[in-house]
Amino acid sequence: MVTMIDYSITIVGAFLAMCMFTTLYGKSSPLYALAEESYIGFGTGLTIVINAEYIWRTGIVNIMKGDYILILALILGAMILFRVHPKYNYVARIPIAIALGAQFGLSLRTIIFSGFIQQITASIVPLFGGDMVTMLYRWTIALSVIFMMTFFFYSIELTGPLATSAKIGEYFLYTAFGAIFAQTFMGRLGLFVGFMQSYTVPPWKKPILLAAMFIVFAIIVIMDRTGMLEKYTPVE
Amino acid sequence: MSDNSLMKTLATYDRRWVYLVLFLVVVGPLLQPIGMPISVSPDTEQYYEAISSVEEGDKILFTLNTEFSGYNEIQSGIVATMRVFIEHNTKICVAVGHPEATGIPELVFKQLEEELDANGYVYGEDYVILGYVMPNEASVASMSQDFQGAITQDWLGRSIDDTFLSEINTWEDWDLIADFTTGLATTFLLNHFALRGTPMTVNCIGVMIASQKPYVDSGVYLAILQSMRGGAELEFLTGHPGPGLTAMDAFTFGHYMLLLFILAGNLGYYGYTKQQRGGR
Amino acid sequence: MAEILKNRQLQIAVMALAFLLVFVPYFIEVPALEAASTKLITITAIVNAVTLVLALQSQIRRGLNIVQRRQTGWYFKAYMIITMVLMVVFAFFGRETGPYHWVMYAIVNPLSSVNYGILAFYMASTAARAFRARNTQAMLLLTTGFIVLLYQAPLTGAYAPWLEPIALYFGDTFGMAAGRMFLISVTVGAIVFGVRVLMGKETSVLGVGKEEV
Amino acid sequence: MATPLFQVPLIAEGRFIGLILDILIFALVLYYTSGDKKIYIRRVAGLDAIEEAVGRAAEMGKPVVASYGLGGFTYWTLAGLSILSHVAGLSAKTGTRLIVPTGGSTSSLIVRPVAEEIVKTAYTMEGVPDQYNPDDLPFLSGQQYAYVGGYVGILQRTRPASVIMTGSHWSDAMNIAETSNAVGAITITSGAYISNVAALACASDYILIGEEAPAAGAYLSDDPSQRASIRVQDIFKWIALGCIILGLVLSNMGINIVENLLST
Repeated sequence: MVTMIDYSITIVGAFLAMCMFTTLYGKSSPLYALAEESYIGFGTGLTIVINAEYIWRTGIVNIMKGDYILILALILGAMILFRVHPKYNYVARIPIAIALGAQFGLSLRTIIFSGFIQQITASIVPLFGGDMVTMLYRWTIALSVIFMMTFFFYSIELTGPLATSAKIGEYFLYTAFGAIFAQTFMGRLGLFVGFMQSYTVPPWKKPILLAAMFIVFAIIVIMDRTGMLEKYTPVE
Repeated sequence: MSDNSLMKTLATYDRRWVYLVLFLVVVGPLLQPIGMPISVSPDTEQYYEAISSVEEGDKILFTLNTEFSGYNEIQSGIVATMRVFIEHNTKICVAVGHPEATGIPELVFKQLEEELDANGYVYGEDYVILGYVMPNEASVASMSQDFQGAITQDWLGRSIDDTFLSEINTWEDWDLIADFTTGLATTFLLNHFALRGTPMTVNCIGVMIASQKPYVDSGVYLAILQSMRGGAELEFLTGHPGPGLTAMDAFTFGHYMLLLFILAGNLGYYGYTKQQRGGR
Repeated sequence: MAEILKNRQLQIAVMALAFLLVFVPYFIEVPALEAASTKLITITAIVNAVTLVLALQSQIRRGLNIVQRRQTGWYFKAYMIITMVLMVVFAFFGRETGPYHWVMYAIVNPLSSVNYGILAFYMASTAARAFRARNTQAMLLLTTGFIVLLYQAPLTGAYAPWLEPIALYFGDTFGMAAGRMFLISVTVGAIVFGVRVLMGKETSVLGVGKEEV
Repeated sequence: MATPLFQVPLIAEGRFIGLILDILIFALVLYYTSGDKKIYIRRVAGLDAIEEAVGRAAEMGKPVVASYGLGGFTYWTLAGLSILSHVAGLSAKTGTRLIVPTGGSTSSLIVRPVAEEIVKTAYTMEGVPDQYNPDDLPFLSGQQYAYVGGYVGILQRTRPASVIMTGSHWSDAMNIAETSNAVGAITITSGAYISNVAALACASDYILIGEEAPAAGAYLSDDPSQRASIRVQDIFKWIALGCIILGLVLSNMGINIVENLLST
């Protein structure tokens, strides 16, 4: 049973989505501005809701339960608001320093393992034995890692064998870029196809999609031809 | 049109043509599917084997680690996998790893109403939806060690005491984790469940394949389903054509179109640009 | 008081202390330290959430400036501010149903999906423009890119299964190696950079270049 | 599977070598920044491009758009801020309008005041504090794709001469790079993850691959400490290379000492 709410969601969604797609036309337009500001407006609203809820649930509720150390969070939060005060803005530096230090500690404590040690151990594999394909794979990976690494030395002049190695590394890198680009394209195409499909399945949505496409495209072309695009597009 | 002006066109055409053609080749087949043949990759066969070896009464943790945009890409895999689980009469617990995803279970079960009825599924007895319970690593860790301590309610605030979830205590009590992901809490599930020994399968978006595949090779995951294409192949294997298969025409056309544009661009480059620059 | 708070050394000391409180318990197992570090992380998360007020102040001020000046398209900014307020109001009526739910499905989800899915277009036009055999590097990129793209089209898979091992080879070897190398070099860079900030060498980050400007 | 060689009391299992490596980095940075050591830095192609890009904008009388990403205080964000500081200085000097889109995620909220301070300071240092306009650092919500929508809109409306996009941009980077290219701006980007880098390498005029972005800062400034950090990074790459080669040779001879040591 398709309700009025389903219809309204599909109609508004399809129309705004097509407005957003008008960015591909290469010129900004009032329709794009409508979609953009809708998203920024509601998106900011969403950010407010999520953050307020977080402060309430993690901060206030726990303070009321007796976790008084969290009052410090509110004090620091209040201090950071001094940022906008022309005279006392230096008060905000302390909470920023604390946040910076803590977030840094959090990100730096694990990356030496996941990004360095584990990557080295994963590179150490048996190079002999197993079938031909496995061996080909392993040799290619091992050699690629080694050659690519030399391409990323910055503080020595690359001459002699090192220069050759760096050159080979660069070639390997571009070979990799081709494959990665293609994989990424498939992923993005999947997102686009999947999104369009959410407006073709179930079939009652198809006419709405077609209508939205046609109307938005027509408006853009007409506005462009008549010079209205420049006139009504917001200036920054 | 002389040879040179054709080459010039190929070298310097407006990029909006690419946009327009891509839009049309994707939307066309979606509106009017053709049903071109596809092949099933070994990865998908392995995945199908893994999910269809579940038995009646097995307890399955079905995790949706995706935002809404990612759901569009992997929904065929989600629905097809869920159908297999329902047909095997398993107990299913759905948990999500993003606030946006709380609306997704509703969409999935809506598409499977027939199967739910046919197998006599009752909410609470046979399946439970938990909602946004995996915001960070700490929460996933506690789910794996003390499920009853970490989770007390379903997504609408009803107690889970009278459901099959009351039998779950640690990571050992799950028979399978089926993860559907754009990233998010998958690493946490990996650390706290799969690496300890809970069987786990993954269906990820295209961009994640490169980073997730090594875990299948090392035996941490039972199997991996790749992006929308894997979903389509799974639909084919389960014999329930759905959105994934319909999308494959658009997928094929999208790829071929890009290949044609690349070829045209290179023709233009050699036939025009390079000559203009004096063969530099 | 003011002089103390303005002191740059104090700032660096506070930052280093916060850093150590989070960093050290990961390596040295002392439960009390671990608890303190978790608490500090929670506190910074709350402080971060409060910072939203600053961003909002700036966003609303900018919007109102445009509205007041009656700049072309000012009504869009007015609309933006109204939708922002509306969303907050909607949240009070519950989130599983009602207007909040409607906005999520009719506006936020489609628009987020468009901006994500539109990447397919950008990737396509980039490839059409940049995949040109200008030199050896570009030639290699073009070749592997072409092969993998060809393989990924489902129809090709059905008629040319021999392409599969070749395409997989490129992705699973060179692609994997590049990812690994990238990770190693980035990791070291990140740690070195962190050390520099903690030593107070990275003057740009704490906000003020020269003292008390 | 690798087994740890030994267990150090008090230190969590399997984390000893990591701690040692971290301490080693700290010590090396300290060593190279003390005293007056001349360190050679290889020229990175994208570097001068930044000055050129701002110069071009000044000539054309068009704005520069620069962004530092949408992450929290991560490595990428800091590298982005460091480049932003340089760009802001150049813009102030040449009287070019600088637009810095901000926001994009909840965790980036705390970065925003720092970015404001950086830009403001740069203008003050060049003696033109009155040219600093806080409205040119628009906040585009805490949602990634709303931020991108706004960013793309700004690019299309202002048609800047140059776009310098560094820091932690994720999948949104391609929206920005390709739109920027379409509006005819010089596009300088830096990639924070590998799927992005491949695409950005094709889409931008100049790309700072991986840690080239922070290396850019080192090259542009004559700051000895920045050069020192590049040297330390190279040393660690040598360590990684050495471990991989040694490990490959030894483990294929049946000796697993390198893996075991690393897992200690």
